[in-house]
Amino acid sequence: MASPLFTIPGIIEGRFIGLLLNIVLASLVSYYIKYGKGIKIRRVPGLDAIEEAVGRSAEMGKPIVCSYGLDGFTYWTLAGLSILSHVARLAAKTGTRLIVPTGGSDASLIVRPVAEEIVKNAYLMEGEDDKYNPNDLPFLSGQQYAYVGGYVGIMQRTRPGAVIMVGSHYSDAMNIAETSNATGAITITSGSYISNVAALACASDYILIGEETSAAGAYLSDDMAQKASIRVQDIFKWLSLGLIIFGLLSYNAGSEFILNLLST
Amino acid sequence: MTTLIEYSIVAVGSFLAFCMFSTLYGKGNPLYSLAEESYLGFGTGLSIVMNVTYIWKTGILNIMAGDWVLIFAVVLGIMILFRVNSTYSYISRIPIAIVLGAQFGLSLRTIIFSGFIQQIQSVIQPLFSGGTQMLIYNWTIALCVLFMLTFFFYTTEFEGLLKTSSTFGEYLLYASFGAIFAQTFMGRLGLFIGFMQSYTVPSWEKPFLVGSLLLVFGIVYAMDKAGILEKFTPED
Amino acid sequence: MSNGGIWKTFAEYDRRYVYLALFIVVIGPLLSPIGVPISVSPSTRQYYEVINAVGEGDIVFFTLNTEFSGYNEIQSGIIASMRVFIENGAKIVIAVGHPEATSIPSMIFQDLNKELTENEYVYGEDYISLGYIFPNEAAVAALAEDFQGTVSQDWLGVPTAGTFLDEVKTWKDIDFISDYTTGLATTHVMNHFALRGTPMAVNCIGVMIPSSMNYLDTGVYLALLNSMRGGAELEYLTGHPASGLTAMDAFTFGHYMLIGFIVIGNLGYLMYTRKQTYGRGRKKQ
Amino acid sequence: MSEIIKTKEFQLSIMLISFLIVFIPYFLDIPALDAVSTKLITIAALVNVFTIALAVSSLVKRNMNFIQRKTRGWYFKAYMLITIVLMLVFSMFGLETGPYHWVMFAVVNPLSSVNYGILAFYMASTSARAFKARNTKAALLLITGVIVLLYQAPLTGTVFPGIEPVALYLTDTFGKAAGKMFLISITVGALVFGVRVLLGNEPSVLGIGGKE
Repeated sequence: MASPLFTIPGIIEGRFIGLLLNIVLASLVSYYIKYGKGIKIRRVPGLDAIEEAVGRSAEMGKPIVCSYGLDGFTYWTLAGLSILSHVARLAAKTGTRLIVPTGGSDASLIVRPVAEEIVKNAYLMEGEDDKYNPNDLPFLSGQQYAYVGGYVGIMQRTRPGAVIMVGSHYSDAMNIAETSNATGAITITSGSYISNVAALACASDYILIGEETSAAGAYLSDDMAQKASIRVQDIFKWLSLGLIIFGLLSYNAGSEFILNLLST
Repeated sequence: MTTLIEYSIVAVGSFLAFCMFSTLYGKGNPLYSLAEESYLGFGTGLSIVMNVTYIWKTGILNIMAGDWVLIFAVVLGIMILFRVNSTYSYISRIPIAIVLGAQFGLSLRTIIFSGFIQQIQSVIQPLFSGGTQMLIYNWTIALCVLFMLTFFFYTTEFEGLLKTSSTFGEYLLYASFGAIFAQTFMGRLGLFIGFMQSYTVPSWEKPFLVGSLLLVFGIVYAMDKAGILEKFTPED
Repeated sequence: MSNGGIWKTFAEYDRRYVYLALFIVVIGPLLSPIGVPISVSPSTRQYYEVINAVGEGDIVFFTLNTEFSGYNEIQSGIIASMRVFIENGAKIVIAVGHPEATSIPSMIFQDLNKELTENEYVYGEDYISLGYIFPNEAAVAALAEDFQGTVSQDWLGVPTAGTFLDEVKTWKDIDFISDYTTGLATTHVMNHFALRGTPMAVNCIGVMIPSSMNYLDTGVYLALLNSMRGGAELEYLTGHPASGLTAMDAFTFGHYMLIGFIVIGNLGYLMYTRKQTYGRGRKKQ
Repeated sequence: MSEIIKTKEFQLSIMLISFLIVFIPYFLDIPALDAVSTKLITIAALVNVFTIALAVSSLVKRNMNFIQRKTRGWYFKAYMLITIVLMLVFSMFGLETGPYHWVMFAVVNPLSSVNYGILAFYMASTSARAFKARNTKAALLLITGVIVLLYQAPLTGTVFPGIEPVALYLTDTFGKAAGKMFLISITVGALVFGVRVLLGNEPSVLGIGGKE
C-alpha cells in the first residue's frame, strides 16, 4: 500500500496532491482563457459526417433533427449547443428544415432560450432569417421519458434525413437512436458515458466518442473558455500518460516513488 | 389467502405495464399515453411527498430541536421559488449561487482523487513478476489505457508515433465496446426479466400477465386497423 | 432466388420480429421453468467473502440507490445479501436514493420474514429504515459529516433516538456500506463515505458494470456483484435458491436468442447485402 | 439593494465563498471552518430540495396550457394533473397501507419497471441489426460482443468452462481500460467545467445572461 512521501503541517494527510492538482488546473484554465489565442484544435472526423448528413438530407429534401442534450448547463450541453449552432448554419445555407427538440429535464428549462437564440442567430448570419421558424424548436416536456416520447413522435411523423443527437443523453439515447434508424435517417450521436457509448456505437451510423463532442464543439466555437478547456484537458491527459509510463517503469524497477507521490 | 386488493394490484399493474409496452408497436396510441401520464402524475406526486418529507425531517424538525442555523435553509429555499416570477426572479439567484458553490465544492474536492489520482495509481502494477494470468491482465490494461488515451488528444496534430498509437487506440476502444455492449444488454435484459418475473411468481398471477398482453396489443391492433389510433392519441 | 430470397429476409427482417422473439423467450421459461445449471464467477465469490465478513453488532448501511425497475434486476442480490447480514447478526440501517425505493424495504422484509423471526430481529433495535435521505450530493455529504444533525426520525416518523443509531456520528461509525445501484447517489456515497475509508461493496445493474469496475481496482469498492446473474450466483453460494436462479432460464435464452439474431443478420449481410453493394458497383463502372 | 443582487459580481462572489467554505476544510485542517462547512452542506442539501416546486410548477403550467387550448387528447393532461393531487391526498392516509400503497404497487412499480425494461428490446434490435462485420472496427466489436454475450448466458459456462477466462479477460482488461480512460477524461472535463463556472466564464449556468 502506498504511503505519503511527506506531510505538511496544516494539510490533511494524503490530500496534498489533490489540492495541488486542483490549483494547477484552475491556474491553467484561467491562463489559457486569457492568453490562449493561438490554441489550435484538431478537426474531428465526426464533423465531416455531420456535414455529409446535412448535405444528403438537403438533396433528398428531408428535414434534419438536431438535439443538444436534455440536461441543464453542463459541460456536454455547452458542446452540444456549439454543434447545434453549426448544424443550424448548414441547414440555413442549404435551405433544409431544422427541427430541434428541447426539454427533457427540469434543469433544461434554462437552456432552451439560449438554444433558440443560437438557432435564430445562425439563420441571421446566413442571411436567411425569414426562414427561421420558432415552432421548429418544440418544448417537449420537462420529464425525460415524455421528452423521448415526443422526440420519437417527431421522427416518426417527419421522417428526417438525418438525426444528430449530441450533448447529454442517458438511457433515452438508445430509444432515440433506434427509432431514428427505423425511420431511415442517418443517425449521428454522441455518448458521454461508457455504457451508452458502446451501445450507441452499434446503433448509430456515426458516433462522437466521449470528449470528441466537446472537442468538436470547441473547434466550431469562438468561445475562448471552450478552447482553453480542451487545452487543459489535453495537458492533464499528457500528465496522466507521463505519470502512468514513469510510474510503471519506476515501479517495476523497484521504486514506489510515483505511487507514494500520488498518495501524498 | 390472496385478497381482492392483491388481485387488483396485479390486474391493474399488468394492464398498465403492457400499455407502456405498446409503444413497441411503432405508433403512438392512447393506451401508451394513459400509462405515460399515469406514471408522470403519480411519480410527480410521489416526488413531492418524499421531498417535502425530507424538508420536514431534516429541516423543520431540527430547527424545532434547536438547530437555528437551518432557518437559513428554509429562507433560502423560499427565495429560490421566486424564480417563477419574472419581476423578482433575481432574488432566486442568491440561493442558486450558494447551492452551486457548495455543489462544485463537494465535487471538486473528491473527484480529483476517485476519478484521477487513484485511477492512475491503479494502472501502475507489476509487469514482470507474479502469475501468468496477472501479467497478461496488467500488460493489457496498461497498454490499452495508454493507446486509448492518445486517441483523445485534440490540441496536438496526429503525426508519426502519436498517429499510430491513436489509430491503434481506436481499434482497442471498439474491441472494448463489444464487451461493454454485452454487459449493457445483460443489464437491460435483467430489468425486463425481473419485471416479468414479478408477474409470474406466485403462479396465480400468470393469467393476468398473458391476458393483459393479449388485451392491450389486441386493442391497439384493432384501433390501428380501424384507423382511429391517431384520433385518440394526444399531441406532443 | 432472384430477389435475394432467404438471405434478403435474413438481412432485412422487421425489428418487430426481434421484439416478439424476446417476449417469447422470456415469458416462456418464466411460465414453465426448466432449471438450467449455472456456474459461479470469481467476482461473486469475492463479494460473498466480503459481505460474510461482517460480524455481529456491526453497523451496516444498506443503501438502495435504485428505482423499482432496477430492483427487479438486482432483487436476488439484495435479498441474498440482506439474509447474510441478518444471519451474521449485523445492525442494519436502510437508506434510499429514490422516492420510489421507499417502498422497497417492506418487500425485502416480507421475503425474509422467516429469517427475521429466527434471528429474533426487532425493528428499531436491530434494523431501521430511514427512507429517502439522499435527494442530492450535499445531503449525502451532510450525512457523512454530521449524521445526528441530519437524521432524527425513521421513514414513518418514529424518532431514532435511543436506538443503535445513537452511536453513529460520522462516516467513521459505519462499519460497512452495502449499496444496490442503478446509479443515482452511489457515486456520492462512494465519494463521501468510501473514499474516506468506510468499507463498501456494491451490487449494480449490468449497465453500471463497466463504470463501477474502475472503483473496484482502486480499492474503494471491496467487491462488486454483477447484475441479476451475480444475484443468482449468490443465491447458489448461500444455499437459498430464489427468484434469481429461476430467472436464469430466461436469462440464458434471452442471450442465445440475441446471438441467434446476430448470426442470422451477419449471414444475411455477407450473402445478400454485400453482394448487392458489389454488384451495383460493377454496373456503374 | 436589488441592483447589487442583480450584478454578476455579487452572485459570483457568493458562489465563490460558498465553494471555498466547502472546499478548503477538506484539505486544510481548520476545525472551526469544518464545522461551518458541514452546516453549509446541510443547508445546500435542503435548499436544493426546494427546487422540486419549480419543476412541479413548470409541469403544471405546461399541462394547463394544453388543457386550455383543448388540444387533441387534452383530457390525458387533465388526468395527469389529477393524479398528482390524488397521490398527495393518498399519502395522508399512511405510507405502508391504504390507497398510497396500492398506487405504489399497482401503478408506479410496473410503469417504472417497464420504462427501463423496454430498453432490452431496443438493445436487442440494435444488436440484431448493427452487429455486422462491415469493417475491421465493427468486426472487433462483433467478436468481443458475441464472446461476452455467450459467457453471460449462465448455461454456457457449465457446458464450455473454457469460455470464462476468455470473456473475463475481455471485460476485465479491454472493458476496464476503456472505462478507466473515460473516467479520467470525464473527471478532468468536469473539473475544468467547474473552474470555468467559478471563474465566471459560464454566467448562463447561474441564470445570468440569457432570457429567463
